[in-house]
Amino acid sequence: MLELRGITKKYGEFTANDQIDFSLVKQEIHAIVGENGAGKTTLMRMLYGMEEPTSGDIFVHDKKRKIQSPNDAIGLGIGMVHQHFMLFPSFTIAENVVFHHEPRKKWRYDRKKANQEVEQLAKKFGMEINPNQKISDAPVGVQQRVEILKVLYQGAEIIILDEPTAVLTPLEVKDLLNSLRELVKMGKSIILITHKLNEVMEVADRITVLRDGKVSGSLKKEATDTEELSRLMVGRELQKKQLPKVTSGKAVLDVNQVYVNDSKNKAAVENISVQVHQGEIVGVAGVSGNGQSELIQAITGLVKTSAGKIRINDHDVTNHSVRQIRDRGLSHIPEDRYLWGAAKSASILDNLIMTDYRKSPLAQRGILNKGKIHSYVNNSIKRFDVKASSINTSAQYLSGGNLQKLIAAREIQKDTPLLLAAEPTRGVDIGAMEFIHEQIIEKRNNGDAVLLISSELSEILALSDRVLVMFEGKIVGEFDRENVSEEKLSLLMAGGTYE
Amino acid sequence: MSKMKGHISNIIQPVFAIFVGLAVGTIAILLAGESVFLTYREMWEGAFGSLYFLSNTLERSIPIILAGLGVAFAFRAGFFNLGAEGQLVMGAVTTAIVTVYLPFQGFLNLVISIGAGMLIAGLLSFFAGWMEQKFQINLLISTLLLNYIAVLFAGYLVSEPFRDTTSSGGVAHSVMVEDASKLPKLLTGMNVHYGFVLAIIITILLAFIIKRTTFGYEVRMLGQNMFFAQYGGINRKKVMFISMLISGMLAGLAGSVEVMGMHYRFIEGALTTPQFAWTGLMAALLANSNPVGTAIIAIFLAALDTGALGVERNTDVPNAISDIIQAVLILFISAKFTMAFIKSKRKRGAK
Amino acid sequence: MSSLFDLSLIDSTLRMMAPLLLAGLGGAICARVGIFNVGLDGLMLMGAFIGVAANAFTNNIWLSILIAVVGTLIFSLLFGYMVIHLQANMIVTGIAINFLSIGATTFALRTIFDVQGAYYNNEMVGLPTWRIPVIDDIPLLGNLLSGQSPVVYLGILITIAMYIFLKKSVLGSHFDAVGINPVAAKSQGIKIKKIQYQAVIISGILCALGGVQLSLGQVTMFSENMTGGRGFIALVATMLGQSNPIGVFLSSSLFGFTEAISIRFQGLNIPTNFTLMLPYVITILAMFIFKDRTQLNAMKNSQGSSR
Amino acid sequence: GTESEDESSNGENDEGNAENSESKEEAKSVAVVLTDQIGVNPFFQQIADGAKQAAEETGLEINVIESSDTTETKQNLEVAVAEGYDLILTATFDAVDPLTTVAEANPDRDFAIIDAIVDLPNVKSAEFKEYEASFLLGAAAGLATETDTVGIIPAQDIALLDKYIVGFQEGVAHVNENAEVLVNYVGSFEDPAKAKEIALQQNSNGADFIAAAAAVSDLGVFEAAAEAGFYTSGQDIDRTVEDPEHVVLSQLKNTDVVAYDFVKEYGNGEFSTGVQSFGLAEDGVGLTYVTAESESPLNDFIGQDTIDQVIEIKDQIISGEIEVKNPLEQ
Ligand SMILES: Nc1ncnc2c1ncn2[C@@H]1O[C@H](COP(=O)(O)OP(=O)(O)OP(=O)(O)O)[C@@H](O)[C@H]1O
Ligand SMILES: Nc1ncnc2c1ncn2[C@@H]1O[C@H](COP(=O)(O)OP(=O)(O)OP(=O)(O)O)[C@@H](O)[C@H]1O
Ligand SMILES: [Mg+2]
Ligand SMILES: [Mg+2]
Repeated sequence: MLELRGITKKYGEFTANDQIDFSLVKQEIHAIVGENGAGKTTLMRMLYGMEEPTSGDIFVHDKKRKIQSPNDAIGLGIGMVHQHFMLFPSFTIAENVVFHHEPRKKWRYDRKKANQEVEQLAKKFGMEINPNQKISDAPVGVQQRVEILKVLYQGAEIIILDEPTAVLTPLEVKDLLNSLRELVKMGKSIILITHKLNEVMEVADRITVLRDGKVSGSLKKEATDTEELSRLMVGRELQKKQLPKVTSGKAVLDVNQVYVNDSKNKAAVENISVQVHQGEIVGVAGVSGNGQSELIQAITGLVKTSAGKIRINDHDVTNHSVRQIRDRGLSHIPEDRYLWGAAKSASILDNLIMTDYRKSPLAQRGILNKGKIHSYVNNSIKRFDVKASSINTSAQYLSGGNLQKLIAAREIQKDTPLLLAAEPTRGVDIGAMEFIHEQIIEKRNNGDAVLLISSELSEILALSDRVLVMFEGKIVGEFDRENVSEEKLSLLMAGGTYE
Repeated sequence: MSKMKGHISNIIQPVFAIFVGLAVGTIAILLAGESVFLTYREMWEGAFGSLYFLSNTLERSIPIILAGLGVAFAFRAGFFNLGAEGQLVMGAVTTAIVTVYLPFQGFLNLVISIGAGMLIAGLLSFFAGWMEQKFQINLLISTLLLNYIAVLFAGYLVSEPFRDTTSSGGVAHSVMVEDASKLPKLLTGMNVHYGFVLAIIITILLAFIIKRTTFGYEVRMLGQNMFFAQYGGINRKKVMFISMLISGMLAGLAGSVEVMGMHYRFIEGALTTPQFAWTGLMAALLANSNPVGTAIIAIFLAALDTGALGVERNTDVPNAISDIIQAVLILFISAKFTMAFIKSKRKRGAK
Repeated sequence: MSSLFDLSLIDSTLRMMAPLLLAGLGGAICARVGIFNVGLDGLMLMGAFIGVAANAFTNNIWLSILIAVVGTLIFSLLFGYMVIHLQANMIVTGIAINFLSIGATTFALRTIFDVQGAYYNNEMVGLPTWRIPVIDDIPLLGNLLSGQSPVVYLGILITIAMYIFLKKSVLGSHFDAVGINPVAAKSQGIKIKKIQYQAVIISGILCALGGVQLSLGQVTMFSENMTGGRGFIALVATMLGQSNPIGVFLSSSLFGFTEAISIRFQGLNIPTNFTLMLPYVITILAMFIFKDRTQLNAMKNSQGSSR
Repeated sequence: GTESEDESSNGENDEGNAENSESKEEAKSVAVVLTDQIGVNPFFQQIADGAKQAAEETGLEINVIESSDTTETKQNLEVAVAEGYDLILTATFDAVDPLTTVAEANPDRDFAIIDAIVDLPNVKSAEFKEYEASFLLGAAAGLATETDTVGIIPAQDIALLDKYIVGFQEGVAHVNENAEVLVNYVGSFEDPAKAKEIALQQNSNGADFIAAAAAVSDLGVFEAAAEAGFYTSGQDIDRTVEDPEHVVLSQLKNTDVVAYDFVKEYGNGEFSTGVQSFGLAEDGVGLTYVTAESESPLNDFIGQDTIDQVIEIKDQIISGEIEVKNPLEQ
């Protein structure tokens, strides 16, 4: 169907893709894996006409093609679901799906027909959506489906998905992977980019591994396993981590019967109580959108609680300011690194000193100490292995994984008694994930308390001493490390009951 | 390497802009049937031809620099203050009234009356900030509308309660400032006054605050991503109020020093006709809200004004031509010419 | 006091709002595609001048309007080119466009007509006033609504047309899309620049009509800087109306109405400067009622979440 | 220090001015520094024309310099001093502060100002008694009105324009006790569209005569008159020529005469400083048909009867029988 020969892409001196050969046959799922910055997205952007290769050829249906714009790609039956959603929040689902291919009556937009067509299309591929819903009101999982429907609506035969599962909950992932299988059955061919090797092993027929812009392996699924794939991606063996037993001490965080309202003044968190002790990692599992965000924001002081008490080290911090709470000893890896966690246009340096800029030795009497700040920042990036050309480049030029390491560095190295880690490894490659996990465990081993909130079950299972499950703003289950399992969690997260 | 490239394009761009601006001006001058060379020479002479003309240029730049710094400061914190004009006028009228009614004259009078002007102007800008914070009133609209209200209110003050009744004058104006309380000239016989020194000091101070203080850091981060700033414990409300206050105070100072150092009274229209506030706004935007850059561009824009005066005096070229040249220069400086090529390539690559 | 509300008030309101409405709609269409057009005042002034100049030479009002529209359109392309192609700062460009048109019209006034200050000519025929057949016969309403310049009616029609265009047409939804998320629009093969140019051109046309209504509708002359900052009020109408044609219509009506009534307030014993303030004060008060709730979301979007 | 600086820089740079400085030794030179662009008000044009004519007749060099704000006016005055002009003529209140400073700093130079007073030994000032002419205009309006309602539309609510408004009101009251005078300000000197709107509004409230006193904005009032069919008047120069059907009177202010006189005196070596007042008696102000002929025929709305009565009032003012006070001094 599709073949790439010797594709090379250079950005100035830097080679993002180096002599890549790749092929896609009909009705297969071909996965591309690789670390952050390995060049996966760049390769796909060339296929989709958003970039032009420096050299190399693209063949579609055995004909050499020049793809110069997304329109060309769509014309050739290539559709792409981008790593970052390409949606219009104030448009309805149907409007997003049919965008630029709208059914019309002369110049008029036939919205009725659009709704019908989208509904039918969704039905055909077994996806459940309400075409009239606004994107801004739709959960992420639905938004993801909209992206796929969009591509299908355009009649794409070749569908590229760039990290489609990064923000999905386990159930949503399961749904998505099922849909992908369905699509293949119906004759589509799929290129799937992901960091998650278990997904790869579940659905892919073939796998291409990229490392540093080069193909480091191209394999059939049957002929490989996750260990081999990781090795090809990272270039070394990954270690299995274990949680050494630590005797937990007194409660550092005490959330007591807390209620929080959301922006529409509906109760988002109801009567939640959590305690996190010294030397303990408490994981909160749950499908995102079940009140975790509000809980995080209440603990960190970003929103007000409507009832209940929050204590840190026996100090009442309920409804205190963010600064007061942080000064009590909280550090916080936020769930959304671009919204909360960083200022994209600010330098790496400015991003790194956010939580400490007022304190000695970085500042004295309101004046920033340039020298101290420089050595502090340089140490942090070295210790946390943030890859950046200079500490003055702006954060937007860091890949997601590197930025996440930067945020983790800022929050973890502060040596606070309490860390609130929300989705600490979302969309990050296994190398970076392993690193961040190690840092979190080390913090726990030092006797600090960690509240981990994640929609990634494997992460919860790997790190937590204790697991709570949140559903519709309430805690619906609690497990010790010893008797927790993925099945139990999945069930509770989906609103089921477990005896 | 890329830094070098940056520096070169930083220089090429204004040079290119000036070249294009002058070329367009040439067409206009030819249309008016005048000597191009003579016109441009007069323009240069009028702006920098002698110490006297240089002093005029610097004098004119004072309110532009200060108003520009005001805009720049709020902008750094992420707030677009379009109200510099109203704040400038309120500062000026307050200063002009206070200086006359204070029971003593001299340096202290000068300081207090300028301080009062800054305070009132700061409060005006603060008010817009407060409305945005408390009632989500769009800052762009409110500051724009407050300009009209402030200008009319100042006009009312000097045409009714605080009118100068001693002179038979026409345009509404306040009573003349006493000699002892005037802001002195830098050089005798020259128009430039100590306001210029003040403007330069404030430029440097502001650059220092923004770059090297924790408050400056808070301002910058709030301006770049307010959610990140809040997450980091920065109090948006506080930083906003302070930066809007400072922004307004600087615009007010622009008006106050113009009163105490140049006109020696508040004359209706004398501060709005020359478009100080809008020119200052442009300086701030062209300089990306960098204080030193704002000051430099403000002086350049002032030079265009005083240069035009030279053209007007010594040639038959209509005054409007200099407006045209000025506008064209600004247009082309704001364009990212040399960058455009690099950028357009990069843009396609970036997400 | 009896003269505060009289029949001519609505008449007056319609006349005064028309230029604001047209330019405000021009601002709105730009805002829709993500362009903040501060140059409305300059574009309007340009339209006002070209209209009068063309009328002086052609003695044909309709041809003059056409020439004004085309001329202003070309001028607006300068704004478009700077902002869209050269990525110049929109606000700086807008202000520079305003300065440029003041300079250019003054200069042209002097070189073309050899006058300064104002050009007028008794022979010049401005826009006619139209009596609308049916409405005209209704006793009260006829007095109020009929007998305006065609541009006033056109303004109302354009409001409706733009509303339909944005809400009902495919192209209209593309305009919106470009404003909401240009990257996404581009990824779907939309030519963003083309759409932005279209919006700028439309705003040039609308501003030209607004200017023509001022210089050939309200009066029949051109005077230097005759827009007197109306473009900025139009900008306020754009923002207050949240770039929705109906909203722009309502906010420019509010402004036209308060301005008309503020003249009448001068009869009362209030200092004139305060009555002159009225439109601005009322507009600020109106903002307490019509809040722009989309702001925070827009800010969130611009920061772009990781997903 | 300033002057020498400038003179030296001047000497070395400028061929255009070299000829100028040469001629300085023979012919004397006059600079007319205006505070605004000539186009804003016919008033400035008149001054420039009057001065030019006198200069031509007496063989003086002359240069007219426009400014656009107070600061520019001051700088232009200073440059005019530095460039060695012998007489520097300026005008309007806007020039008072700048001229005071510059004239004080250059006591050996001659200055003149029209339409404002600067009380210095080296300055000659001319002030106008516009209120006397306004009184006549008001009287004419009061006599002619059929609705007993007249209007006046000044540019801005500023003291200067009281000279026009108060005189007008008093004039109306003098002849017609029942007449109401509507006063509405435009808020700007250059907004004809709004002026027109206001005029239409006054007309719909019954005014059949509306005096325009708003510079460029007057044109809007004239148009309203033509459209709605009421009568109006202009300012400064004879504006009846523009539309004799509707612009039926014009209040005159002979700045050209004064500028001409000042320059001529200077050319003839008869220049003396001090304040001169120009009222009806001095022929500095006036009203068409009453104190001066007009190209356009008298409109029937006014009628010769009214004119005759107003001429009588004029004589009474000149003789002191009727005293019109300066509203700014009340
Ligand atoms: N527009 C660009 N200009 C310069 N370099 C770029 C550009 N886009 C990508 N790169 C470089 O190309 C490399 C590959 O980027 P790409 O986005 O393809 O990585 P990726 O494999 O998709 O990573 P991730 O897993 O983080 O999505 C990056 O390391 C980056 O340095
Ligand atoms: N304009 C640019 N100039 C240079 N490099 C760039 C540019 N834009 C993007 N990059 C590079 O492209 C790479 C991928 O960037 P991107 O923001 O897509 O990361 P990401 O896909 O979000 O990462 P992740 O997959 O971990 O979420 C980064 O390494 C970044 O350095
Ligand atoms: Mg990627
Ligand atoms: Mg000028």
